[in-house]
Parts: sequence; C-alpha cells; structure tokens
Amino acid sequence: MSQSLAVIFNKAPYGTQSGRELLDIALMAAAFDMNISALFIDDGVYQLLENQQPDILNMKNHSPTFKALELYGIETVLINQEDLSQRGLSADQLLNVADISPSSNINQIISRSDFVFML
Amino acid sequence: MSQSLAVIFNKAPYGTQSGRELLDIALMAAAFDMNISALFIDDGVYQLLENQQPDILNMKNHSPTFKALELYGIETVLINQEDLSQRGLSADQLLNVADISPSSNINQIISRSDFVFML
Amino acid sequence: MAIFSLLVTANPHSSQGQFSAIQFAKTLLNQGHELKRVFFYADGVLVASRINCPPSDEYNLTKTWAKLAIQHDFELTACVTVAMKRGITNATEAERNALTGDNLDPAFEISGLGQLTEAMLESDRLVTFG
Amino acid sequence: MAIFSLLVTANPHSSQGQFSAIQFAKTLLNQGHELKRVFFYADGVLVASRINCPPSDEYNLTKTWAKLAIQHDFELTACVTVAMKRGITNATEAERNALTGDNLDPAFEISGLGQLTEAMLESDRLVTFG
Amino acid sequence: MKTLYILNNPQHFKQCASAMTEEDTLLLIENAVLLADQLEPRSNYFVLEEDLIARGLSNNAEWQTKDYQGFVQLTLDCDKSVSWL
Amino acid sequence: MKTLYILNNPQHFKQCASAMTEEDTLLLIENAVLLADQLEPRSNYFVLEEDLIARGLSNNAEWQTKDYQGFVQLTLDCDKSVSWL
Repeated sequence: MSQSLAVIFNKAPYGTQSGRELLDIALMAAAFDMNISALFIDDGVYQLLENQQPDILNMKNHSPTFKALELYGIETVLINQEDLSQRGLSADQLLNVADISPSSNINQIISRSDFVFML
Repeated sequence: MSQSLAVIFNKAPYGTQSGRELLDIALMAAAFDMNISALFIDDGVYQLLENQQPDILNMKNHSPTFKALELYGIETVLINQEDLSQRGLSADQLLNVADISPSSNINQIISRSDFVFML
Repeated sequence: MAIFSLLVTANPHSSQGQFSAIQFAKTLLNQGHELKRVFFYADGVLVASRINCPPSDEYNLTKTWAKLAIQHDFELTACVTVAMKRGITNATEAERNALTGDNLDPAFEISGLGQLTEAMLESDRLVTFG
Repeated sequence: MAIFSLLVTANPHSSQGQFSAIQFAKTLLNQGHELKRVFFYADGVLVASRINCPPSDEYNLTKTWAKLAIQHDFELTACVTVAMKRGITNATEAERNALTGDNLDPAFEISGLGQLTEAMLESDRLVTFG
Repeated sequence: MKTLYILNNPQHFKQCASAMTEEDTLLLIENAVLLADQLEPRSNYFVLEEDLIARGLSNNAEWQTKDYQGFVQLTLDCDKSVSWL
Repeated sequence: MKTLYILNNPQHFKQCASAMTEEDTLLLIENAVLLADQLEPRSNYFVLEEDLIARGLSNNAEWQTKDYQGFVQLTLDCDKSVSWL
C-alpha cells in the first residue's frame, strides 16, 4: 500500500509565504504516487479565497495553483467548516477546489496519515 | 533637548533571536546621546530571567548584556508588573537590572518617546 | 515636503514586509517627499545579496530596491554585524574574514548601526517594516 | 536501531530550530541510530552558505552540520528552488543562471524536492524542525 | 505624542491596542487586515486597502480603509509611527 | 496511528491540542516550554528539559520532562511525529 501524506495549511497567504512552498511538497509527493490530503484550517482557510490580487503589490498569486491539486491526482482537499464560519466566510467566496468538512474528519486524516507537514 | 528612543522587548529569548539584535540598537543609540528606555512586556519578561543556560544547546547567552544597559547610561529599564505576575514570575527570579512597573507607566513612555522599536 | 527614512527588518523570502516597504517608498517618492536612507537590519539584510535568484515570474526585490535607489538617489544600507552573520558580505569584509566569496549587490552598502541612528536624527519620519 | 531523516525549515539566523535539529541529530547518532539525510527547505536552506560568518564567540551552524555529516556519513541536501530564491547557489547553478558568484558550502548539496520524498520513503522516522 | 500604530501580525492586536491612547491611530496591514472581519470598527482604526484586495477581501470590511497614499499621509499626520511586531 | 506532536510555538497550543487524540503524545520544545508554567500537566504531555534549563526555568515546571535522549525515544515509541508549526 502506498504511503500517505497530509499537508496542513494553517496560515493566511502573503503575510507569510509558506503556502506556496508547502503546496510544492504536496505536488512532488503526488508524483511519487503517495496518497495526499491537503487540509486547510485556521487562517489557512484564507488561502482558498477567490479573487486574490496580490499582483497589485507585486506578489505572485499562487492561489490558481491550488486548482492543480486535482490534476495531480490529489482528491482529498478539505477546508475546516468551523474555521470558515468563525471567520464569517462562506463556500461561495472560495475557489471550487475543496470540500467543507468538520474538524473531527480532518483530525482523523491527520491521525491516519503516515506523514504530516506544515510550514 | 536630545531625542528619545524606547525599545520594547516582547518576545521570549532563544526561540526567536531578536532580543540580542534589539539590544544592540539600544546600546548604539545610547552612544549617540539619545535618551533610551528599555521596556520588557509580554513574553519579553522572560529575557530577564536569571540562570539562563542556553550554552547547553550551543546558543549564546545574551542576558548578561542586559547588565550593560546601566553602563551605557540607560537608566529607564522597566518590566511589566501584570505580565510578570500573569506568568507566575517574581522579582527574585530576575536579573537585577529592571524596575517593576505598571502598564500605565510603560504605555506613557511609549507614547512620549520620539522613536519606538520592536523586533 | 518631508524627509523619510525606512528601517526594514522583514525577511524578503518568507514574509511580506519588504514588498510593503517598497510600495511605501514608491508612494512617498511619487508624492514628492524625499527618501534619505533605507536601513536593513535583522533578516532584512538578506535582500542585499546580488545572487538572490527568484523564479523568473516572481518579483526580484533586490533589483527593485537597486533600481529605485539609483533612480531617486537614496541609500541602501545593510548593518554589517547582522549581515556578516547571515552570509551577506562585500569583497572587503570577505577578505578581512577570510571568506571564499562575496555577494553584496553593488547598489547596497554595508555599514554600522550608527547609520540607523543618523537616519533617525536627520529624517522627519522613520517608518519600520518588519 | 532505526534510520532517521530530518526536514529542517527553520531560519538559522533568527530562530532556534537549527540548534534543536543539531542536538537531535547528535543524540540519535550517539544512541547508535543512523541518519540518512537532512533535507533543508524554506528558510532552512540559509544555513548552507559557506560565507555565513557569525561573531567568533557564537556557534557556526554551517560548520557544525558539515563536520557532523562528514563524521557520520549522512547527506546535507538543500532544495534547489527555494535555495536559488534565497541566494544559496553552487557554481553550476550560478553559471546556468548567469549569477556573479556562488556560496554553497562543499559539505552541502543542492537537489530537487524528490530527495525529501525519497528520505520519507527510505527512513524509519522523519522529524521536522521548523 | 500622537502615534500611528502599524500592525501586521493579527496575533499581536491585543498587545498593540492596549498600548494605544485615544488620540492614537491604528493601521492594519499585511495579514493583520484579516482582523477587519472579526473586530468592531472604531473611528481611529483603519485597514490598508491594497492588502485587503490582495487577499480577495475587498468587499467585506466595514472598517475605514486607507490606500498607500493615505498610509504615507497618516505617518505625516501623526508625530511618530510604531510598527508593532 | 499513535502520533508525537512536537510544538515549538506557544501561540499554536490550542490548534495543536485540538488535533490530538487520547493516545497521542505532546512534547513542548523551544519557546513552547513557557506553557509548562501556565497550563495543567497531563499524563501524555511532556516538556523538553534542555529548553527549560536554557531559559532559566528548570525549577518551575510541574510537567513531566524529557531530555533529548527521551525526545529521540518518543519519536520511536510513536508511529510518527508531527511538528506543529
């Protein structure tokens, strides 16, 4: 059975630039046929907001790359329901790449994965 | 009248290494005859704990340098009373370089200083 | 019109502060104010390496600072102590410390913390980006 | 006895993670375990510069990793993409990107993210220091 | 002294706000703009518009906004600025 | 899977703890060791001794301690480790 990896996005984009570098780990591991989950929790839920325009500050917009997750065969892409609603965000403000999921489900994936990375 | 500078230590030592670099700014400005205050608030109060031994992890112990503050003519060295007691720390655990002071007094110094630096 | 200096302590590779500082600098210059000096301290000095090589579709902060400074005649000064520690050095300091190589971008200079104090005393406003 | 690999993402200049990683590496080696590879990613790659020059009374993390790796025969691998962005480069990459200088310490190598995945799959334990 | 507090880290809001007096001004920048969705607006609190737009949050905030031109002007209107890190 | 959570940032304690199950273990390292003075000890919570000593806090904690040898052993006793950043 192939090994599993969960990458946890828990920081908002741009203020820290870890999102893009964590995403690169997920895409690489997918190429090695690992079983990947991408999990968006806490301020990491802001990574998936639509209409990001960091180019007005000359920063690269890495959010379109999240659409590549499916292309790379990464099917488990979950965003934490409680963290979304606590921030007053709703599904229609988000890129259409993640399923909304309760904490208990997300925690189960963290617990079951062979490797877990944050950045 | 000479210009005044307040440096605010608000982070614990070693986990982040900003304490030493902030201290260097204070010492340099003192050499320019600026009127310096060194303020220790929040987790910055841990900077002044006695018996630090970071050398066991091969990190340099910069806490003795706080004793140089007086040598450089920096007389206003204050540690926040509320932040100390909230962390269960008492005066006898601290290097003997700072006066314990209420927030209101510390905030007044921040307000009155011409320059304020954190790191 | 006012004279500004900036203190930039933000890591150019993993935080936003350098982008914010450049935007702030451009805006104040557009408004006709003067920029005297940008002083780089802590991880901020990492921007001063001429061999920083971001992907071609990303902004090159080092070159942007350099271009802006030449165009508007202000100083880009990195603190020597924290720069040496972080592997940012010019030929002179490299030789003095027996290092095999140097990497300071020619638009930047390495100097002491006194240049920060001087900037504080000789500018109307000092703004920090960390 | 187990085979370990480490993932080190901590900034060597402004956080503690590299000190912790070295302590962890020394301890596991002392206990007779094997260290296969230390993979440096994000700001962790900054430790791979041979011109890092801390004050003489401070620990030189670059030299410590180098010495430990030679002594115990494990690999020090920095991810090429994030290293180039951060101004960490070897002669080959410098030439390819028309950079005027290089700074990779000879004990380190620059390679792709695949080396991290390989370390994950070929070690009993992977521990991250960020 | 009328002070402009510049906050870029949402986790330091409480610390920063507790140092402010009523004549002081607060400007949220970078990731601290996320707070504008979570905290009550005030007459002396502002949020940096470009950082909201960068994050796709431009329509949400009830806070007063400043663009970079306004940011520069705030540093001149106040006697000094404190970047709360 | 029995997991060792390694926490170095005190501000992320709540996040980290809420991801843990009862069979998991928590080790506080670096600046997170400061939490040992502020939180209740638990049977599956440990704090890294060297980091306490480094900060002059060695006498305070009521928490169970592990030294680096114990830290390495914990990573072997658990099925995997998660460094919560």
